[in-house]
Amino acid sequence: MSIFIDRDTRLLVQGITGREGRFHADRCRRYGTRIVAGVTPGKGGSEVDGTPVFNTVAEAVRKARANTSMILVPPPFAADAIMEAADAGIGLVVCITEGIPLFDMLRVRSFLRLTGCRLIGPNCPGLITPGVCKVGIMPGPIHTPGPVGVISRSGTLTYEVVHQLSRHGLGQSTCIGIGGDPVVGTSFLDCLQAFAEDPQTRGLVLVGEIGGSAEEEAARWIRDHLDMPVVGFIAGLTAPPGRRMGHAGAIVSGSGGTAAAKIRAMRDCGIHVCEDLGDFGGFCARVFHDLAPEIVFGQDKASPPDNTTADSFSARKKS
Amino acid sequence: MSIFIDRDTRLLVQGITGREGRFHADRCRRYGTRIVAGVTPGKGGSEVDGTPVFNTVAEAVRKARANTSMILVPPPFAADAIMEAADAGIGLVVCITEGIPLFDMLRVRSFLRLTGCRLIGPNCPGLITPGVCKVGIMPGPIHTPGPVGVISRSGTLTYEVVHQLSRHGLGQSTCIGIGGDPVVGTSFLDCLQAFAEDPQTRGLVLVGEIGGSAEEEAARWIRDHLDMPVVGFIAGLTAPPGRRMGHAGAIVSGSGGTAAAKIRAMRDCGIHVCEDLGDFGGFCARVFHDLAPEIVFGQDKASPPDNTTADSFSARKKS
Amino acid sequence: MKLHEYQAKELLARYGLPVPEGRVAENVESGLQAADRLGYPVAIKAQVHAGGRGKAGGVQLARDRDEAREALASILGMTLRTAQTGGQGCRVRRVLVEQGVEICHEFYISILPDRASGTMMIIGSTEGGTDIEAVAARTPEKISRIHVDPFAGLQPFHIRRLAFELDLNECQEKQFFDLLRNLYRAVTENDLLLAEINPLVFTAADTFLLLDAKVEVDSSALFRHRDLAALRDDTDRDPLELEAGKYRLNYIRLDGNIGTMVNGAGLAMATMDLIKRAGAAPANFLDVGGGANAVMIEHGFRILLADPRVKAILINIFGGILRCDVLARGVVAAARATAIDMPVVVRMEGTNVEEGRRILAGSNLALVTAVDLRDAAEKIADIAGGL
Amino acid sequence: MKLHEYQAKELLARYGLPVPEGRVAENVESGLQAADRLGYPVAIKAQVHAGGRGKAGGVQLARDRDEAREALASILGMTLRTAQTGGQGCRVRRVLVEQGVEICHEFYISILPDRASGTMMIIGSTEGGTDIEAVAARTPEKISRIHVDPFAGLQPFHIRRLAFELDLNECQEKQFFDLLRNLYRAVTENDLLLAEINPLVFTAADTFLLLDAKVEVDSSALFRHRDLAALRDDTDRDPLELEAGKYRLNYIRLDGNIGTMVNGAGLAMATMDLIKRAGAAPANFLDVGGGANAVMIEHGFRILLADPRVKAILINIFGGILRCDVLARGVVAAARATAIDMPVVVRMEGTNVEEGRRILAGSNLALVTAVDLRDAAEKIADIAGGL
Repeated sequence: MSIFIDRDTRLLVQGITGREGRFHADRCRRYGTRIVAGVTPGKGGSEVDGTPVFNTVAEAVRKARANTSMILVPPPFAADAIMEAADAGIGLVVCITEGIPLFDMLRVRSFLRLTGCRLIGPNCPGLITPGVCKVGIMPGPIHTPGPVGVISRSGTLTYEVVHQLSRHGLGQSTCIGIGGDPVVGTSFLDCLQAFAEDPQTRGLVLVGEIGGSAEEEAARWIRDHLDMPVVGFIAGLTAPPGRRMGHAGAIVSGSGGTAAAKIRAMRDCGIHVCEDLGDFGGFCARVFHDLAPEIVFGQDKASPPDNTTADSFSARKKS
Repeated sequence: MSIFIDRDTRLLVQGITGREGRFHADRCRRYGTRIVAGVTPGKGGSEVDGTPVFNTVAEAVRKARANTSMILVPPPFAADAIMEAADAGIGLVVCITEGIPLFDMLRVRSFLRLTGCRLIGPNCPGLITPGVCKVGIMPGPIHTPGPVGVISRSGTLTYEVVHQLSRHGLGQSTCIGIGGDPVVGTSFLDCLQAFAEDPQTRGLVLVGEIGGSAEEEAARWIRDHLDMPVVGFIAGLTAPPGRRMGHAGAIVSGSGGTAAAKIRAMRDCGIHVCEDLGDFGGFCARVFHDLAPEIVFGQDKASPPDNTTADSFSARKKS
Repeated sequence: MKLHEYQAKELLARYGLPVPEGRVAENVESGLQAADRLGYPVAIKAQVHAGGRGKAGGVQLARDRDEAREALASILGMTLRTAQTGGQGCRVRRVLVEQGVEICHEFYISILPDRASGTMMIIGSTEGGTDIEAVAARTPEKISRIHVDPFAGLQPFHIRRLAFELDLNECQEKQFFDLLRNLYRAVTENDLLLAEINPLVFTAADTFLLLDAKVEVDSSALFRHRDLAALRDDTDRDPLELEAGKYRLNYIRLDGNIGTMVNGAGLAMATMDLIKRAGAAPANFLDVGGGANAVMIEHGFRILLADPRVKAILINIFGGILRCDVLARGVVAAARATAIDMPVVVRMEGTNVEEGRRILAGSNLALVTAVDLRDAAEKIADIAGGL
Repeated sequence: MKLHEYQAKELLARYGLPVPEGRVAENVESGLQAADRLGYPVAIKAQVHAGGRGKAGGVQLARDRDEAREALASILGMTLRTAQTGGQGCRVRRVLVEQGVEICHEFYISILPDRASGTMMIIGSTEGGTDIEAVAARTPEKISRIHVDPFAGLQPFHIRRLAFELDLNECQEKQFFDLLRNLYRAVTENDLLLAEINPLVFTAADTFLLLDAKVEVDSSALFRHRDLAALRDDTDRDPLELEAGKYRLNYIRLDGNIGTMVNGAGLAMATMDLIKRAGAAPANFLDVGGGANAVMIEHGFRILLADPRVKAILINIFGGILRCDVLARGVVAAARATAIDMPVVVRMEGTNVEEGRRILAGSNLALVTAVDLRDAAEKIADIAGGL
């Protein structure tokens, strides 16, 4: 089991004829994702790497029965692309595009509330159910199937975290990057609620950063509703206030949104916060071993944690 | 029990300082409804028949804890009034106003979808839970408490139907007029779903008319989901096509929306359609007696059906 | 409220929509002058509130002055009978004289609120210039429907989708974006219940042109569109319906001989049905309003009596807020004032009904009181049987 | 992107919003001419991208020509230091000379997108002209917040509610409707992340006037606002940050001496934290982007080396899509091209990491390879300890 994507995911790639779109569609296909269609207005009737291209999402849904869309189109056209997908009945839209105007996203959010469509992103790496389905731009081989759910606002920081989890024998149910923009389609809270319903997921990792109060809300929800161990990490302890740290959402304003405040809130809600990213995998292995030993590879397993090194990862990649 | 309104209803009247607003607020108050506030912009701080008037709905909610609103303001201001109520956290808005522009209602409907507010109407008589709470302009005394739910698109036709029900010993749980406009806030279907959850309601009366396809949808839902006897009536068998019969929604266009088609659809779904309004009460008594005898006053009850005549109704009114 | 074609085109042209050059004329001479100025060929089109003009001879093409004179003479003053005008037809008082256009392709486009879904619906088809309902019935795949949320408004993807479904070429698509945006804006900013362009033509000059335009305005919204309210043309309407409208009475003439007066539209329809069921035929629908009062009742009587076909009257009032005694006094006063000379069955119900019946009985008028609806139906059937 | 006050007022005036008459001047003479034409008294206001001008002496009132000359001379060319400018302050190159106004009441109004709720937020207060955050902290009941759904847009009830909460009189309320509608339109049509009017004054002439206006435009939306993009004024910005911006690198200068270069903002922040945790201090935040390539790496090096405080560098790249061997070649090439003369610790991970490490090891450059993040932190701490 997993959340949001699984074996039934039939992926459409909006912007498939672009350089990025084609590249990442191919990567997802190789990972095992069923790519059933691409959409580029005006390129309908052509093919990209064997995938049929349509002019509109409506056509792709009708003819190729796409139910999920990954969007890699330039920012000026991204909001329209998201609304087109939602309007055509796509159930899950994953928008990778970075740099969408804030007002476009406000309108998109209101639009989505009128439909039954879930948006992940924008400005996100997407999501992956290891071994089953990848809808995003993350490197597939660092992931391993398992019981840990991962939710994050970052891209490469998530890869770092997942990589360390895998090296310590902690496989993942689904890993989601919700995106670094101030307005995103799916919140920490939405993901938490979904993970809580997923029988495969028995532990959670929450990777946050400065700005906003999404981590605090998530922490309170975890305290009140979630019955599994959660490890947290917050980036940006040394970020100066008032400056935007790369992500449009990563800004400390006034006394709100600091890493210290988030860490405190998480600890108050019983979340195990790791402050040393260099030891993140080890920290998780200890927490999960103490609280939910079934999550971590046991001593009797063939592959004890510290054997899964960067080298074996590299080797796995090549094989 | 009942649907939508009950003893906890705290009514606000928007437009209470107008002639109609004041009159109907008073009628509701005399029926037993708790009128906790009125709203008229610019008249804040005054009182109408002992009820405090506020400038905004937000203030009425904050200070008088209103949770339901009845709107009697002129059509140009009605859409804004509905949105104001929804925005202020009012859970149920009953809009009596007739003649609201269609585009205003389209916008209102989208607005309501963004909030948790239910709208009944516009262009409707409102709703009543006999003996408990009246939020509308219907004559209170024709109603009696009991197990029959009534849903209707009309005003006086509903009074006629309810009057005959009461005379035949068939009391009502809640009677709702959903309104005669083409775009209304609460549909037959919404009401059916609510009645299906109400333990007091054990039989239903559905009063439809020509135009649209709401009755057909309701009939299908009843067939698939409802486990209680339903009596239907459709007005407009003799209405000529293409003409608007008073209600903005009552128009037969092309081959759709005719009374005959609606009656056929209802019968196909197991609804007992009465074609003779003159015998409506008797028809219901027979249907409910055969199918759900607990709905009709039994022989052993103190007040056999035909004793409750127009005269005794009239007498009851005076007492 | 329907607009005439020339009014619709003036309105749409204000939104940057391309319409053919044209002029309105009310007689042959000014029509010829208009045609001369436009240059031949010209189209001469009757301006009446009814579809199906073309088939009925209300639209003619004239290649030169002689043909134009002939067409103008034949159309102006003619009585046009189409499926939509009813038997009596309607007289043509005005024509629109328009420049002829060389047509490459005819499309169909309309925008209207879709009541069921609560959205704005855009309908498009490559089969323009024909009866679109026939196209929808015969070849539904040739009809595109796009739903637009009224808050979200028209988005590029909506237009793109329609453009692809209409198989437009690049040159057409570019113009189509502006055209649809402007048409949508015209609809939403003017509370149009319908804007139907049939045909929307693509001309030999590579531009779109709105060859015909049918526009209907929401009467409830005229308070915010004074310019549109001024365009109302009631010359074709039934004089009794017009008269009723003045008093905010909903009156529709039917074919029977039993006049009806009821408070509330649903009850009024149900009362018509009841008359029919009893074997008689209603002469009209007349809703005096849920909150009817004595004055409305009197106006209603006058309208009913003005129809010579009416031989008997059934009044059915459910007095809710209005007390029956007050109502009864109104009926008696109105009956006296209008000197009614035919049988009138009165059924009233609700608050103070006994007092009301007493007043009717004591009036010395030929009013027949019915105790309930069944009784009313039987009594009106008896009367109808003796007519 | 912040606008200067005079730019903001020009923009808002285009939406019919009432702003005081004023002129921009870059020297004392043209400032005096402007003041003469406007008539005294005048306000002379420094045009810099920083709040708190007033307290720092950047806004002065002049009752006559002598006072104006004095004020102009003191403000033009001054280095303004406020809480928002940082230690180095910023030089005043331009002033806005404005007509003096007789003020009856000062309000506060701002419109901004509220990220948490996804709505537009309108904030109003009767306590205009002061620090609104202080008002919010001290007397929260004096702050009104109205949330407007971006689709639904500003409705009459929103404005009415705010007008009542600000206790406006009838004359004020009528003007306020137009004012708020226009301000809302200016915000939504120009992608403004903030439009703050503080104070909005009601004058002795019974009209509202926007006495000060702070406007921030969404940089991501500048592609559709060429006019606004042209208003960018980078003179006050850090030159290295500007240079980084040219190559789409996210660079922020900090106070430490360990230069960092990371791909991805989250990982970059976490790397800074890691350096701090190891006992050293990061000199900067530098995100070369999730999809960094060799060219970006080289630009990043040049930016890092241009900061004289940088004594050592930590490169942390998680090669996802980009292979580590490609990356390693980029680092080596860039290190050679920029002739690096300080310790560089490189930690890379991901696809083809072994090959990448081999390339680094064989480069003959003084590159220190770290096997993982913990190792990288220890190595950078060792180096920092020896600096």
